[in-house]
Amino acid sequence: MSAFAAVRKSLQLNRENAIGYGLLIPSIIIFAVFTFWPFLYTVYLSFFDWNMISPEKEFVGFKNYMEVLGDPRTYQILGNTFLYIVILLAINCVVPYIFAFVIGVVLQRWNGFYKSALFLPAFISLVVGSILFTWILNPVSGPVAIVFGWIGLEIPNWTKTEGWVILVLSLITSWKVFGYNFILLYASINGISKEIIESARLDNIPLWRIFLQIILPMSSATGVYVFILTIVQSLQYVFTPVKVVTQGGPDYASSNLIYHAYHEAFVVYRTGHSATLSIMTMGLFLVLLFLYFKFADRGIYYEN
Amino acid sequence: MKEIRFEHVKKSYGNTEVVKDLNFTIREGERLILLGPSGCGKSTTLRMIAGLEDITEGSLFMNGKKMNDVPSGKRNAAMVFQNYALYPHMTLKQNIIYGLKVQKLSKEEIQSRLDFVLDMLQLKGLEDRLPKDLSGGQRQRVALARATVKRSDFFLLDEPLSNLDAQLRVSARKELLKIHDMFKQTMVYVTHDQIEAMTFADRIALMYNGELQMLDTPTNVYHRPANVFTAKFIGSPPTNILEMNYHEKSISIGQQSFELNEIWLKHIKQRNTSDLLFGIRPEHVELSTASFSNGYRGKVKYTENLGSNYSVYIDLDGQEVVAASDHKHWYKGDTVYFRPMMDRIHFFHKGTGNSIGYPEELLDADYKNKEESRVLA
Amino acid sequence: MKRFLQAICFISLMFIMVACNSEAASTTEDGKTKIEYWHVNAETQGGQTVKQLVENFNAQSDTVEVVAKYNPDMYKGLMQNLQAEAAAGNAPAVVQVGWSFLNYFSDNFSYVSPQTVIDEHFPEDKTFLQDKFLSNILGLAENSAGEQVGVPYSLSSPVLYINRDILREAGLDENGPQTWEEVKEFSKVIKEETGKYGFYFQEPADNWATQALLESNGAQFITDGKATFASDEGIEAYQLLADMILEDETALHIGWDQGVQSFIDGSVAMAYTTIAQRSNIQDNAQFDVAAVKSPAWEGKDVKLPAGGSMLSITAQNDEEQKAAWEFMRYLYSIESVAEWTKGTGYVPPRNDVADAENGLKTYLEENEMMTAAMEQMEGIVPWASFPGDAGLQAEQLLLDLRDQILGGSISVEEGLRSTEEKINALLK
Amino acid sequence: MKINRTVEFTWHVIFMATVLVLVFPIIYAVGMSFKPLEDAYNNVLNIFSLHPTLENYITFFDTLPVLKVTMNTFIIASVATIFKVFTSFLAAYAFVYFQFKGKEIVYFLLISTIFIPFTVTMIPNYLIISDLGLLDSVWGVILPQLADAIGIFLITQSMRSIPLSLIEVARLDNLGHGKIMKDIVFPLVRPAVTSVGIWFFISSWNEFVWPVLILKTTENYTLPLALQMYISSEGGTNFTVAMAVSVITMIIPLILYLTFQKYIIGTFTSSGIK
Repeated sequence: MSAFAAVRKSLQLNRENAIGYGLLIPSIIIFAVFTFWPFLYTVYLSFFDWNMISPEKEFVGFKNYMEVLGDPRTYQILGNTFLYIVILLAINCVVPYIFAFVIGVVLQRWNGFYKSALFLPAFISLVVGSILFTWILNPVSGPVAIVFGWIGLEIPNWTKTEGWVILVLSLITSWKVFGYNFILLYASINGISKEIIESARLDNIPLWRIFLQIILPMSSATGVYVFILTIVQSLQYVFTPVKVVTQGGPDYASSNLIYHAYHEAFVVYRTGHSATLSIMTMGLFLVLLFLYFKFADRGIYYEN
Repeated sequence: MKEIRFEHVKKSYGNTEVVKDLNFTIREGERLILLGPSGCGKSTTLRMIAGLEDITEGSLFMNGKKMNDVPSGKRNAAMVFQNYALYPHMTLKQNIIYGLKVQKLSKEEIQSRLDFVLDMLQLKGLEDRLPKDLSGGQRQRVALARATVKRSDFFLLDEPLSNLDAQLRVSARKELLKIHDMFKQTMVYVTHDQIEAMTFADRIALMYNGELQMLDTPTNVYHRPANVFTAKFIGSPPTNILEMNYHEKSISIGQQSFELNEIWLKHIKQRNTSDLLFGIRPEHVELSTASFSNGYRGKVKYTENLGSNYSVYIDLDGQEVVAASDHKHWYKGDTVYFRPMMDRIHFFHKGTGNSIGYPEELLDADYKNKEESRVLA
Repeated sequence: MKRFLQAICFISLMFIMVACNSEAASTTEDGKTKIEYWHVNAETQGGQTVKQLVENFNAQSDTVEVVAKYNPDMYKGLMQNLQAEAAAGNAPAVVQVGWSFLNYFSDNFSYVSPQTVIDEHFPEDKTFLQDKFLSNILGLAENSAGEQVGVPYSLSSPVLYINRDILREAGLDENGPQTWEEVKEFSKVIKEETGKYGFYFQEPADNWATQALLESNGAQFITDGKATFASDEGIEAYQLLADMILEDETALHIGWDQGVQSFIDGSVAMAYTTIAQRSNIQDNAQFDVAAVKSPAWEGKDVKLPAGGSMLSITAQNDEEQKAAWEFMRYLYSIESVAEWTKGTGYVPPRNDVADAENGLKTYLEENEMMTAAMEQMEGIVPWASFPGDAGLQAEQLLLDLRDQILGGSISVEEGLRSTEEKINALLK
Repeated sequence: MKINRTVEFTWHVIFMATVLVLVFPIIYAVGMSFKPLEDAYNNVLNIFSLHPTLENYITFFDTLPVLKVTMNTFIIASVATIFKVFTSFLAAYAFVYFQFKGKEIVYFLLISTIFIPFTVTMIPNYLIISDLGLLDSVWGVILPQLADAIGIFLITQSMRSIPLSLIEVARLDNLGHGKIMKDIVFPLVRPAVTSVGIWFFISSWNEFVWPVLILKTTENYTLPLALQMYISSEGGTNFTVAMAVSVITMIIPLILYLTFQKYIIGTFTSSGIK
């Protein structure tokens, strides 16, 4: 290749580079300014003792990390976080998966109605939902408590009871998140060729096997997306009901890593601790993802 | 000069060479078929012409100009894709004229070209349909129409008929010929189907493993294969390639010997080699129940019914020979006598697989000139 | 293409709209000084009054224009916003600071004492503060170093709301319990007789009512900058509440909103909460409701931390500080304070309002429930506010403790003791 | 598919129950918004009041410039949506159709922002908006929302499923990238773009934490912020007015959804991740 050609070649490649990056510039700028820089700043803050307003930040090295890791509360909240993840995965990933399968493949009547109705709450603000559910689920005076009272049932004092509080807050969150996940999974299952399912039916394969052995693998690209979205976003969505209903109480029993980071930053103003917690949350997400992809990603079926 | 010239063109992805050192010229106005098994580099070659793939090394000239760095759109080429690549969101008409609109042709010009092509390809009345509402054959014709209306110098087709059933292929080929007769584009056509190649090509470029195996008229590719690969690839069942021993006057296959005529003896002598493979097409093997004076004897292994004739698989001292027969009365275990037609046999170098060529006497004028004249007609 | 153009037009139109909008917001018309007033008054808690007062002020002032900003989530929310604003290098001119944030605010934010502004720019108001406020009330706004951080604006105290219908049904004195011991007894009877809960003790995100409960029994939240609530008296007082919830199961342990909801719908007979809830309860309860004075402990004086807030000046330059005081002076006029009291249900912070004709005379006659709060004013003490950077964490530890004790996960004594230790360790 | 009657019946029961649980709060909210507060406290079980009143709505309209507030919410939601979709589309186009150095790294970096909790960015972003002088303006709310990793991911996925030959035909026709985007790629990823857009709009419409920090004057409020004015304060929550505000907050998303539900569900359904 002549030198001249080489130059032209590299020029052309540069042109590809330039247009490629040109198209990315709007996104990159926004992300750089409003995500990456803040992220780095937060990492930086995690090494300081600062209350957000005092003019000096005191460099403390790994003290924040030591304190956060040495605090039994951190582990309580970590436990809560896992509990949230498990519950939300069950309600917002497993259940909608099954629902999507049944509506997409099994049932023939009222499918349209179910789809519309299940998707409906996804359009409504979670703040509204939180206020509503606090009222509806008031263990003494709410309509549910009264109706339950007729048949001699009491509903637990969930805002003040460890365990219950996480379950109910998860349910409130699910109220909003469920429909969106459902529709994504439905879309994916709907895209699987009907012939495959029909041929399985001809072979007299039971429904649960069809679900586990055909539907699950073939819709796994969406499945994984919903799985990850559930973990990442649900924890962030849970923030709203926690803030509106319990503020993390009773005694941190409903706090999760994200709310706790907020609590440290905006309630007791320990910016360093908050930053440390945020960094750890990210670390946790990454570990979860890594584990997931290490053990589960092999089976994913991508259409392309 | 609407010709396409390859000069030492190479294409590699990372360390894999997909196309190795191509050197040939596609002549102005001819229908050249790029033929070969899948993975041979024929599609890559076509896509390099289209500018859809970068050329790793060497030069590609079109119309006398070096094209390596000219973007696709500036190469004056139209292309038909195997999957037709119709825009699913545009109607038939929009699909056809979309490229013309971009060229900023006048409304009248666009309309007249559209009418013409709709008429020619029997697409009238379907203008407002979306691709999903068209049959496979109709879609294929839309793809042709879209490439045709551009009236570009180069017309590239990538397996354009492979998604059609056998009958549609025949009519589609006719349409393609019609288009070519009308506009005389330089047509480059990729296929893995030798029938398509035989029936349609002015010349065939046979590729294998990223290398050009042979570039010639269909007749020559069939009758005078340049190497073992070509001989075996063209024709069905493929050419028999047999291990042989060369003696002074004869050759032997297995235990049996076969005397060559003077013309061949002289030819082989001139090549000064004795390490040879023997080739003969099934259709050039004469079969008989009685022995030939200069022939072979074998045992029938099985027969295949091809409809128009039969393929008889014969065991010749451990090697398999296929012969074509009009009759079906060959049964397993029968003894069969057969003999290659002397002027239809081929010899190849054992090491390289290349043909040792053919004696001058056997190259009649017919072979040399018939195909050429079709190009000019 | 057409649609694309439409989109472009749409976007640019919005740009223009927004641009006009922000322009209007940033210019000061007529050369008035524009200042921000940050408050926490939601619509249910005097939001309308704030709006009205600010409008009236703006209408009569030639020099100052006030913009009121509502901060959700009460004083904590306001403090958060102030924090963010300060981190960004800005500040409003006047802010409402909740009593529990007094020390945190004075330690961390830059403010100017109102008397300083008065001395500098308004010699005619030199004695305004001394004249119009009782010294113990004014003292509520002094930080631990004795500086006057702001001027008391809203005062509240906890009262006991009673459902007389239930009390009568249970055969109890319809005037309600006088002491905490009686509260416990009453609740038991109510539970037995009616099956309903006897009592709800408010549980917001602060320790205000807890302080009233403990200090009325002779405990002291803070002594010389140290936490001292884990005294025998403190333990005894907290034990009573814990027993009602955990042992007798006659008291409700639930969030604030839900607790008040349960009182209003008649599921709970008595509720101990702020006088600021008066109008909400009075308007919506469909039974014979009354408010009585905060219960005392047998033979002891009640001590009630002042609830509510003060107004502090955070304006950073002379001009804005001047404007800030002008605005505050307006807010502290008899008429304004009267309106403010009516709107919020708070107790007026300054003298001369309760009896004045242009003040609250008729209003108090019409709203008997206010009497309880007005009458217990002499028992008002400052809201315990832990000094130093760790003050808020100390506050938080007490909240955590409440959940632990009332949730039954720790004994009262152990809880108070260990929390006191933790707090004192923090405060060091 | 033919299935056992009992199984079918059981599923219908399950779905009906789920639908009830999901939809009941919405109906309850609507009912509450027409109740006097006193009624709401004392007749909890009557979903619809015997004495319906518009009082709650009147209170809301009296205390806030509702039209302006709704307009603010709409402007924020639509501008953020348009920009997000636009930037995501451009980024996806670059990722799918260009080979450039560092592409994989940039893609990974952008997508990984999905995992950054908003608490990480909240404080620094507030400082940035403040430095830009955009506090208390809708632009301050909009600005950090102009790009979105999930949008990039979903549109990239959708774009990858377009046969490359369509783009190649266009390139042979000498089409520029602008035209390819507009005439070919965009129409083909429209379901994905629309569903992503709807989702952005709804999220932004209901966004609460960030606007609380940025917006100050009631004129600049958004609907979810207005809701805050009636809840959680010393004076008690005015539940029925809060519900009236809630109803107004949800009305536009709900009308949008109920009117276009076939289209929306169809769009989401056809934009599955491939």
